[in-house]
Amino acid sequence: MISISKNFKKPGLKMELFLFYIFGGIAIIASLGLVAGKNPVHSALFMVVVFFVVAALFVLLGAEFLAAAQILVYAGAIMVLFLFVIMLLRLQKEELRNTSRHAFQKFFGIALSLVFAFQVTMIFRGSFFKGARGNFPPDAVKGFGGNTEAVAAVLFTDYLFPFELTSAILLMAMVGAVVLTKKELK
Amino acid sequence: MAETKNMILNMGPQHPSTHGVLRLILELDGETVVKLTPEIGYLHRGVEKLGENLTYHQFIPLTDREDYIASLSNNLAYCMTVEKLLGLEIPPRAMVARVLLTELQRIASHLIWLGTFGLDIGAMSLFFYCMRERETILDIFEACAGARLTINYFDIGGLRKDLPVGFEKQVRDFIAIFPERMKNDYERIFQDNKIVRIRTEGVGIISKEDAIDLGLSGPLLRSCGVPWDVRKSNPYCGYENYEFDIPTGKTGDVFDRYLVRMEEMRQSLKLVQQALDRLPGGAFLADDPKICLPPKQKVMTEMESLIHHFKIVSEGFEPPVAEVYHSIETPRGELGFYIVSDGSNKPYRLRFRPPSFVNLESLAKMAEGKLIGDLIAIIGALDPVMGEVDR
Amino acid sequence: MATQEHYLVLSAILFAIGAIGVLVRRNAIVIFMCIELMLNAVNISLVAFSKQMDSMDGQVFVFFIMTVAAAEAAIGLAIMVSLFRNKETLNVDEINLMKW
Amino acid sequence: MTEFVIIMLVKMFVIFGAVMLTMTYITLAERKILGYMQIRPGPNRVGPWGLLQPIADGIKLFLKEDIIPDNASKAVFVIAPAMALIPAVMTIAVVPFGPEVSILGRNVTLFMADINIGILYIFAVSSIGVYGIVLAGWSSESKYSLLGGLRSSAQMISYELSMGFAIVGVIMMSQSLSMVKLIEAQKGVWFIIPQFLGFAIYITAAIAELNRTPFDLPEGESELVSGYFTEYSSMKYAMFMLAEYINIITVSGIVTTLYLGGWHGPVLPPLAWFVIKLLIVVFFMIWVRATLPRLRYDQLMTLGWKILLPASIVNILLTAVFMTVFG
Repeated sequence: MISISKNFKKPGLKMELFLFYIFGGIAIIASLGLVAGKNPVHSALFMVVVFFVVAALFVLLGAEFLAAAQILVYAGAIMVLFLFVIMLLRLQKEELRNTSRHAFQKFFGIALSLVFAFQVTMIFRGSFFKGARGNFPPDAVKGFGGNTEAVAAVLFTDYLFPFELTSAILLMAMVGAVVLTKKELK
Repeated sequence: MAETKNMILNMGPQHPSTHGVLRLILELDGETVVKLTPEIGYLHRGVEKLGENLTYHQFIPLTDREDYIASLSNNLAYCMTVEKLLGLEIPPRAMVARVLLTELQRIASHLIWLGTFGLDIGAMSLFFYCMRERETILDIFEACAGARLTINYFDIGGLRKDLPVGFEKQVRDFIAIFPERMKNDYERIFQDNKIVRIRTEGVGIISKEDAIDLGLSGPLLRSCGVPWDVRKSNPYCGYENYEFDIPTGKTGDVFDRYLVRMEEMRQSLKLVQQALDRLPGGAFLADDPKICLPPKQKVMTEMESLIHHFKIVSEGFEPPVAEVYHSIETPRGELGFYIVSDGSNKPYRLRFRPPSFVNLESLAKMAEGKLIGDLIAIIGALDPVMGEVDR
Repeated sequence: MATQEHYLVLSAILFAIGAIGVLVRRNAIVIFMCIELMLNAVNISLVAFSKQMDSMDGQVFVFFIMTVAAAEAAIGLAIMVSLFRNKETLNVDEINLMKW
Repeated sequence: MTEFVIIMLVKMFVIFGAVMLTMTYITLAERKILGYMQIRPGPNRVGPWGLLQPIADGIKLFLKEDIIPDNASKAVFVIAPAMALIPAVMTIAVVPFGPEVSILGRNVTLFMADINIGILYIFAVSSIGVYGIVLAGWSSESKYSLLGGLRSSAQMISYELSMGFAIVGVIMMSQSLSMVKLIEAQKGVWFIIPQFLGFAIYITAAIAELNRTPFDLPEGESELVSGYFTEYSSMKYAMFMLAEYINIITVSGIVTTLYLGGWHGPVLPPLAWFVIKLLIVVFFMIWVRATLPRLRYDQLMTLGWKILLPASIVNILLTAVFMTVFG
């Protein structure tokens, strides 16, 4: 166990790494629980844990606005939608019938994903990203008055058109959802 | 297309808002009530069968337990039917006292209805104000008969005992405070409240024709605009020489029922006032020795009264062979008694015509297609008493 | 200091677990959740890059991903509800006829 | 560094203790005030004027048998009350009870944390409150609680929207999300005056979020036999009550910060002002409970979507016009 008191002399740096390992660990365990969970509601709850931990990671990375938005949008709305549907359709535990021709698929799926994960980690080993620096170093962000203001500055100037586009997407989604689930009014 | 089948929900018999032990089997599609089948009989005590083995005097206390919220009206209905059977004349003091007390009972019953109706749609504090007024009325009943709920004060031929000393003063005090309490306590808290309006207006509407077809009676019928009241149509007990009017609603929704009952309370108060003014002295019980119990000091002193007392108490009396039906206007509607006597001291057949039982049939017609929240408000406005429904 | 590698490795692992879930699980809703998990993994790496490269574009991008994910979740769940109404099941194996 | 940690710990215990204490006595205050509004005295048996009543309730609920229905999914059934309580307590961290004050020589801020996304944090955490109710409704495997759970989650989600838009008006006036800066911006005029429409919307939506009358449909006694926590007993039931009352305090705290000028006030020390305003808002919520009846489910939805939401958007428009005109 890392002896916290010894490293405490340099506050912040070691602490952040320590926190990162905690949150990373929780994230991985929760997502494994999500994938392996039998009951859909249990996997939904693990999903909420993942969202919270990712929000915590955003805070570690200095993106407070996104952390709050993450909790608000993902954990607060989307997951409630999932729970709603699970409750409405009264889904029961998944009975694990080992249909013969699918066993191979299960093994193959896992193997493929692990190979993919291994390759990706290999690429990042020597992180050689030295590309052109953006114009928002940490002190510039403080100049703006914090992360939220910085995001707003960029969002409403350079990305104004996509921002308006998202409102169109959301409208379409709403209309689509209503049309799909509307029962014919007898 | 696999239709997600409706959810069958079982409301009652011990559900907090079904006014006693009424069980409703609801078929729900989401929030709306698709099909509603009331189930009754949880409070069935076989009173009519009991009636056949009790003498006419012994049966009076049972009538209190029918519509236990307005027990005096039940007594009045039963006693008047038996008097009609016997063709017995009752003294004027008893007539006026009966009118006065049944009108007070109507106010008390409407007050309980108002309090519980408020609770049904969520207004908590109205209940306590209604109960405060009801207490004053119950004190008057307790002074007369000693009991508050099952009062059993009327007897065949008049009253069991004379009105107590200080009765007029108690009633006069009540008459003085009640109108002001009604205006600024009930109406200010309840009626002027916006949410009450949207919860009750346009809810549980029943048309005039349906109401008449279903045979509804009482405030339920009058709220649809049918000005039918037994006290006016075939007056009994001297109602013809009191002047009061019959409040009627227009659309027949829950809010109209509320308005009709509130107006009825004011009319009853007017009646109590008039009855109190013309309360004559004199005998409170007819003096037919075969039927009415003689007064105590006569029984102690005269041999003849002792024999009459003993005969009435042990065997009762033998009315002529006949069948008779008489109905009066209780707070819930027209309560009728149908008695067939075969000349013996016990009736051959004794039949109730309770208003709540008939009114309950309209629940399905009013509530189907509505939401659960409306169903509760409709049951509240119907004001069924399960003792009366199940007998 | 938690360098960028740490974040990218973490997001790769989460992405892989999401992929496993999508490939292996048979319940449509759980698959849908795994897709959301994969989206989250991408979000982490984007924000990590935004910090590394000192530019806000990464975070704005994550903002857009969130709105699209919300829209997609709404539509996906609507499809699943109507699917369930027609086929009484959400087991992916049994949903193999193009017309029902 | 260690001194910082000690101050933080002390602050944490003091604030948490104060909130828990006021919470217990708000339960008593609610029953007493309701009683007096209904011409009855309210609890006065346990202790003088019923002051020990909350302790008696606590012990009673603690000793009651803890029943878990057999076909309920145990894990979720147990987690649900905790999930209802956690967001309620988390928002306390950000409510600013008082300004910088020097105690024992060190200047200490009378609030836990002043994060620069203050209001957004509150809004995000309060959106988690739905989980406790939804899971409680689902996991107790009974028709009544399922119906209650579905209703309340739909209600909370629809009122969250109008609450959010109402807050936007305030943020526009104060140009910052952090709660402390927001209070400073109200030094001159409290936001309730320019933002009265926003205040009205926010209070209605807040009462709906708390599932209190006239929006207490989920546990509408008369309809669903007490909604989602029908199957809960003893300590788990107490936790739902706890969550509701702590939520009342935090929501009142937020209302005082957003609209009633936080700790600004002429004579009394700032902390006293904050507490007085908070108690006034709590009294208002109790008063509403005594007078208003319950809304029907579809009326509730129409009010939420068709009246409050457009009104809050209009409010944002008005604030924008107001600010551009008056600078």
